[in-house]
Amino acid sequence: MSFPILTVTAAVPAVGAVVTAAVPAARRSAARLTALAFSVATLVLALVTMARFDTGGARYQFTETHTWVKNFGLHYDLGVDGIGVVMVALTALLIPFVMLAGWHDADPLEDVNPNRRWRPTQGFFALILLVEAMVVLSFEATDVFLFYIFFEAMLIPMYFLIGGFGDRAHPGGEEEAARQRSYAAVKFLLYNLAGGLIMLAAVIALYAATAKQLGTGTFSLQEILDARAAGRLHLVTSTERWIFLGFFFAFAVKAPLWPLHTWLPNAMGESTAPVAVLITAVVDKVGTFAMLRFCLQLFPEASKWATPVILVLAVISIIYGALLAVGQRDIKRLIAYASVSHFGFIILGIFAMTSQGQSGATLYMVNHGISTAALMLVAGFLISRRGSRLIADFGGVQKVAPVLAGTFLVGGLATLSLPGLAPFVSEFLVLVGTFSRYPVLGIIATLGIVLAALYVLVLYQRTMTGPVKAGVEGLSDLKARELLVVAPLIALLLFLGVYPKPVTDIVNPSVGHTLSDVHKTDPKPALEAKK
Amino acid sequence: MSAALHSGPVVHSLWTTAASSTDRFPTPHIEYAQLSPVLIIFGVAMLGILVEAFTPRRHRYTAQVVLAVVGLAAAFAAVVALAEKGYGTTKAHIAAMGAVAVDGPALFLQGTILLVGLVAVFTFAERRLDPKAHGRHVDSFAAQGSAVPGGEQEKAAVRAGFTTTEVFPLLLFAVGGMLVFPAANDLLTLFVALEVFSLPLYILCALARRNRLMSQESAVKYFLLGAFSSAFLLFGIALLYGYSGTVTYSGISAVIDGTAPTNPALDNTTGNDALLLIGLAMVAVGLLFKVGAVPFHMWTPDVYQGAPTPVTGFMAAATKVAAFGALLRLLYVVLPGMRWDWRPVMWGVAIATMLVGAVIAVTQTDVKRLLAYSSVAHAGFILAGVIAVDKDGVSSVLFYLAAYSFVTLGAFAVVTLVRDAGGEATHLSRWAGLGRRSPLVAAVFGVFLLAFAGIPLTSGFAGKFAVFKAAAQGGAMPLVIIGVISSAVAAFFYIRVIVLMFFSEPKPDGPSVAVPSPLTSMAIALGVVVTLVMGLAPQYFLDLADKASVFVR
Amino acid sequence: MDTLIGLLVAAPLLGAGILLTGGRRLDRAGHLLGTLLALTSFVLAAVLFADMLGKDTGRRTLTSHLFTWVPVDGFQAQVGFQLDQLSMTFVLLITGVGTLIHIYSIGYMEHDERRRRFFGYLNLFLAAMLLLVLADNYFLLYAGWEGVGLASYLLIGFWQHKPSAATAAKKAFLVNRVGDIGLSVAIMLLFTTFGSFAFSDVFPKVGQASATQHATVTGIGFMLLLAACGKSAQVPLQSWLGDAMEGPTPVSALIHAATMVTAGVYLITRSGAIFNAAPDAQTAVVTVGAVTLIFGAIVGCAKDDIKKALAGSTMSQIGYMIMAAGLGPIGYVFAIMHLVTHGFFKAGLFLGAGSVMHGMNDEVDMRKFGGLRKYMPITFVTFGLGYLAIIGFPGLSGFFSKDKIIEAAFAKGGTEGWILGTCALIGAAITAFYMTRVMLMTFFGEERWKDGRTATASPDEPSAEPAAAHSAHGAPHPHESPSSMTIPMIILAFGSVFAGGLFSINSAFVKWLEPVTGHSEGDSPVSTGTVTAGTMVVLVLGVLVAWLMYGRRPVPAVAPKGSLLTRAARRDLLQDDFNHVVLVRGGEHLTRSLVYLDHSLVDGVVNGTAASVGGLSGRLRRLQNGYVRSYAVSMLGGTAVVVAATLLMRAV
Amino acid sequence: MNPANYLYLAALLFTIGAAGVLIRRNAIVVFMCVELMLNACNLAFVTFSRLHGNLDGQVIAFFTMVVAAAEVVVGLAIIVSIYRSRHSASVDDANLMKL
Repeated sequence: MSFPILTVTAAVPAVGAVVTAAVPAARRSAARLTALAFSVATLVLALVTMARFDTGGARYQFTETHTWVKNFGLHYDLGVDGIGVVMVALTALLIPFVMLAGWHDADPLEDVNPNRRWRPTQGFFALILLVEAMVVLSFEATDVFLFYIFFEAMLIPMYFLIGGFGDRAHPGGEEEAARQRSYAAVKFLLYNLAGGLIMLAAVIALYAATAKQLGTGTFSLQEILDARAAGRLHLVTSTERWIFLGFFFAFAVKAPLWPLHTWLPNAMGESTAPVAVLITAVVDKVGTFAMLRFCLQLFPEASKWATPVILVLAVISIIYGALLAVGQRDIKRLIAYASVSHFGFIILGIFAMTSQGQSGATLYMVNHGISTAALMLVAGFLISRRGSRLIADFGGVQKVAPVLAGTFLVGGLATLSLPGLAPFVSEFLVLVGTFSRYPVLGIIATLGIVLAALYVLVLYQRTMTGPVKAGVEGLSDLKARELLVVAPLIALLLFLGVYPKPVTDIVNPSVGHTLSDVHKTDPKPALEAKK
Repeated sequence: MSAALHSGPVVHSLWTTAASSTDRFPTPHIEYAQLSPVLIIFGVAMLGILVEAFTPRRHRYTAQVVLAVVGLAAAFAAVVALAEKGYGTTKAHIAAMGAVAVDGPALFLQGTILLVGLVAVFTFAERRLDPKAHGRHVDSFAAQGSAVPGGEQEKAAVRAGFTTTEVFPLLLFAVGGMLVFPAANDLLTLFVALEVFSLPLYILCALARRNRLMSQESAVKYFLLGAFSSAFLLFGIALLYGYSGTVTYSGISAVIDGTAPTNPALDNTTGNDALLLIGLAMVAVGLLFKVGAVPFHMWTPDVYQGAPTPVTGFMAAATKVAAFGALLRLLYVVLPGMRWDWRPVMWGVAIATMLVGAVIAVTQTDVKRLLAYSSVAHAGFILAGVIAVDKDGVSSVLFYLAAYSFVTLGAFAVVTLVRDAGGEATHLSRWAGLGRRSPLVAAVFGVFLLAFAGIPLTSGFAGKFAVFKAAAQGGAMPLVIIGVISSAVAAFFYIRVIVLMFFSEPKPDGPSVAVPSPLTSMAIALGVVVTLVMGLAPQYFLDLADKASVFVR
Repeated sequence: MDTLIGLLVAAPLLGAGILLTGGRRLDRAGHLLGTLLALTSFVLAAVLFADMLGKDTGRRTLTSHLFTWVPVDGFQAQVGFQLDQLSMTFVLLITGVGTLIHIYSIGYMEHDERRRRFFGYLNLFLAAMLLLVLADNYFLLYAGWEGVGLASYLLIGFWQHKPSAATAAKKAFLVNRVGDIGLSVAIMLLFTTFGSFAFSDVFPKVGQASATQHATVTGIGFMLLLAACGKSAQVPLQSWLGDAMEGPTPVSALIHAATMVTAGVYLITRSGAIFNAAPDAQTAVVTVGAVTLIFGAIVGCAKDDIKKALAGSTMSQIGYMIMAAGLGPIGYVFAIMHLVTHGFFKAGLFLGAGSVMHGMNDEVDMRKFGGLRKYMPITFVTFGLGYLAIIGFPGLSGFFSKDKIIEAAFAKGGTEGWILGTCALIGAAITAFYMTRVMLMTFFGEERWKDGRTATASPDEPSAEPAAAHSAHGAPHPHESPSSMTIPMIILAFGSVFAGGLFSINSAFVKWLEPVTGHSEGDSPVSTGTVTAGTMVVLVLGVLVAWLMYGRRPVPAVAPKGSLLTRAARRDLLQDDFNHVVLVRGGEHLTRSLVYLDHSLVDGVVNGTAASVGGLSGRLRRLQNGYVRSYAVSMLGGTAVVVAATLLMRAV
Repeated sequence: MNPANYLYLAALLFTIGAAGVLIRRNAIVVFMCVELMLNACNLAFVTFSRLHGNLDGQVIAFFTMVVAAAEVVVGLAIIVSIYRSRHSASVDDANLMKL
């Protein structure tokens, strides 16, 4: 029995959550530091895992297997393939920055403190750690049911983060903010819960199917795959499709895919910037990741059957999201819609079923995580300074806060995937991967890059350039803590933009496995094909 | 004789039969040991009555509480002992001349009911929540049930420090009836048990200290409708008896399967399936009423709201357990041969129950009514499990009942804590910002709500999953999907309460949270613990339910 | 040697990095550092050039592979450089002109508090541009391609507080992005066709590819053309160049005249193999080129803003190059040759214009100039030489390069040849006209700036041209620019005078480039002599007309209404208005309606469901009316239903 | 005698009882109707008992009476108490809790 590093990676933040929550109300900074320490520890563990991951080795590594609830066929099976290990690393990487960025977000305004035991700061950081733990576990789970459990459970802390620690800068004033906030939180929860429950039905159906054919129902990915390989398990086409749809629906809500995206702008708009980052950069990735991990592996045929529709929806997301981003008046909502567009790219890459597409998609998950974090966090700093989210309230910021403007621009350029910055590589890979099998869709998706440029540059122009607007004069430039948040992210964007090899090397083999799951191989270049 | 012969096909002359069967009344042989739980409870209940009669008023409270706790504990011990001896599995058999079954389901449910009763006693005995009256701690029951609300007599009673300690014996009688109900192995026992646990409940409902009018109203409603339903049950029994000439489960099922020794009378009656079908339907109605299934659910919200909250908690938990036990036994032991007749109907009822319960709850404004409707919805989920006519179905239902009853008790116990000048503040608007006022209580209630909503890592989820799994394997996938949809709807109102508690600013004149005595605290704590344990490590309980999921025939 | 190639790019990149992240402490030395690094890479270039000349023609190509950028199965994107004669030409031009303009900027930006950042951007541009021309595969080229786009965006919008500048920058980037679609799609096509996008893999195979899937190759050609149009401001993507003049003048000189805008020409020449295999694509190229050279020229005639006039001319000159490149082997060499010469004289002209503006409080309206030759002699001379060069005055560089192109156009042969040739000639005529116009309006005629009109282009926009900072508004008093500005002008003037002649001495340039681009003499229906003569004629005509219009009679200080064509030309032949109406307005409407749709429909469905559940709940709730007897009714009814159902089940 | 007739009678009584529960307002009367239903059941039991020639039915009838008596006790207690507090035994007046 080797050292259960995966469990530990998840356990550290979980424990951290408890510890942080236990810190006395008065000792806020202590709570912050504790939480930060735990998240950094997690990061270290994640990096160790990544370093020790043998790209040439087995598909799933560091595996742990225990039966949890026999009657439910539920196992505590953990294991990471290249994709999983990268996603875990991403999560662990972003959380410390999220915390640093949200350092004071949860401090109680004075006088709204009816109870000594009321300690929002502790709660805020504890919840973040809790989310981290659950996200990490859902990236590590190799048991469908286990995954489902954390996939669902993570909604609750997320929900409290959105509803409990919303953005205080709301055009409609304080109580309007409260109203919008709880609306957003409830919408987030119900939307995802609905998705999850549909998935639950599918999960149960899967159990029934396996139980019928294998005698005992199981959710262990390994067992199912082996059984199928051995021909002992064969889902009826219609059943497989229904179950697939159940799964995909849940993931599509989480991802989010058009037309199931409408919760995201609310959630990201009303929550504080760090939480918004948590949503779009970390939690939503679970959806796309799960498509790659579960939809394709468990239901190869159904996946292929559904591919055309999904691709079309993905392309719609890309264009639609971008267009709506152009039309937004609210900085955070704009970024949210931009994310919708980017998730379109990710899903496109996944279901293009080519190695470029899927490696690109995985890489995209990472890069989008980092770039959105950079952009959104800087936007958050900006918003908290001005006390408004409306683009119209800004103008000429670069004059008063050049560094802030500069970082914002870099974040924006990453978002429009400029070569040299990380997202470019992944976006191009996705496009090539798509193009090589679906040229038309590929070209339509390519239009997205123009629109991306449009919404980013318009945002930058309206907020940063031009004469200094009233109310902007006083804005201070980035503080040391804030630079500490942004600088590493930007550095990372540059590094991955120039040298993504470390990531791709880990991801490629796993993508190869996934592709072989769906019995797909990359299309040959036309010339070879002709020969 | 000749008259008898030509009038109607076969009518026996009682004299001859009576004469021919003087040996029809053998000395009844009762397995006291195996019935010990029931006997203990009833014995203790009797003692309780005597205590009421003969001990001075100031000692009664202590005496009754101790007595009840001891009795319930002893009974539970007895159940465990029986289970240990293997009466749940290998030695399962029918005791007391075929009147009562001692088998897995019976013992499991009896154990659950006894624990629920025990916790209920704690909540009954709580006397720290209400402000002192004339220097004395008071519990949540009327000083004198018979006194006119707000009248001179009541004032006098309060001044004299009267307390209705009868509630404890009543509780015990109810528990006793509930113990017998799921174990009943003939229709007569079923009926009697039903009445035995119903009547005390009717009285208990009427005994609230605050809002006595509502309390009495709830009692009347409950009583009239209960009696009405039991009339249906009884008529159903009559018809079944008419069909099969016997009231023992085994006998009836034998007749249905056609394995029974036939005689002319039987040939005559069994020729007419209407008797059987209508009888079956009406008996089912009687049970569905107790379960609170749509369209027989309408008493639930009113009664739950009006009854004293501890009683509500007890009813909500224990009655459901007992009634579902009886329903299971009826459907699995008496009517397995008939499943093609009753299953579709049950489908309909289950669907209606799930949806109506969830949907109506969405617009509720009173916590207790909200919980009432949620209990309706949950009844629907459980029915989904009942419909899967196999071992899994049984075990999943048993598990669900156990999980659900403790969440319910806990939830209602929390409701008793949130109070303002007028007693419990049950209107949802009063709960705004509770999370700020007293995070702990709010968090606990939040846990219960999440369990109700079936969020993973809570017992609610495990139960829901078990039941749906059973249903799916029983080929009732549509039911599962509808169940899933209605849980999505249900999630909405649970979440609404959470939003209210945590995300809305506390009202200045908001209710205060009373600090309970260890009794209620224990009840709540137990609820939380069970919720989490059954959510995180349900395997043990699932095995238990699995072992206990075989009915004796 | 080949390691130097990396350094070539690294030097300015380093500069950019340091200057942009260095912070205020670099403010004093920043510009020097930037210039130094630009110079460094020029020196490196010179060294490499010398080395290359040393080798014999066959083995001149240097390659250096740094590392694998994106390795995913078939898709292997390398970071590798390829330095051949073509690249070398560009490298020299870029670093050379680049360095000069760095020096020029030292003086020009002296009073701008963000000078450090300006030099950072310039260095960034150099790096990207060098990357573009040195890349050994299309993917890396794409990186450079977008890189220069970014640099140009940053520099056009350098005075961000001027809304006009910010808008212009955005516009430039967006239009270029449209072009970039072309490039990226081209890369995808290359990948799906050849399984690679490295020059060395693709070009050899093009032949067989065009045999099997001709359409694809043509498609690639078209996509590359689209890209070229974007970057080189060719019709229909030319609209950004005029606005790009919002940027500081050195920027206009370096990026929007000498180097970046010629990237399209580079792309097409570099992809010669592909275009040779796709005649249809070539036709498209020459068409675009011909149209643009006329278009740009016409626009150039109408503009009163000196920089915009020059911008129009740039467009038109690049039109020549593109056309030449479209002619195939006949034209590649001359395209590049004209590119280089144009690099010299156009840069010179812009710097001249900058110098004029410097001395005129940043006035850009030529109608407010006049008679400046006395006040700023050096500027006058250098500008004049540049002028002569561009109109193709015999003996100056413009003459040789442009003349060759016109010949090549005719040499294309057939009606096509005639059409193109004619276009080229007309273009030449118009060029002569508008350049003379500029010359006359600026340096000759009476001094229209005397009557104290305020100098700011438009009062509402705070002009941030550094000169404005120190010179009080009101009547300007023209003066010669500091030496840091004049010296580069002089050097460039030399270039614009002698470069062409140098190249043509026993057609050295042709020999130099032939190994890369290939070269073939077409069969011209008309002799070179005739062509030259024709060119001369149209040249004289153009100058004459211009003199008649602007030299003889005084120029009105306020622009006359002008003919329909004039007015159209002032507005870029309404092309912008078209964009505005169709794209901008249309886009706004589209987005607005989508936002509405998203809220009302997509979200509406969700909220609607919730609402309807609520409504249903409210309605069902009424059944719970509190009357025992109604409950009893429901029970009885329920029982009836259950009983009936049970019986029914048996019946069916 | 034909047992069927007794059954018809029983059914009729049961229905009358049920109808009474639905239409009468006075709680006492409603309750009496319930009792009527129970007695209808008794009649049915006895009839079947006779039909099948075993005594179970008759025994059950006795049980039913006892239960009914018990119900009367509880029921009347409750009804009387509510009557005292409201001065009305009409079930329609007890309408505090609804919706």
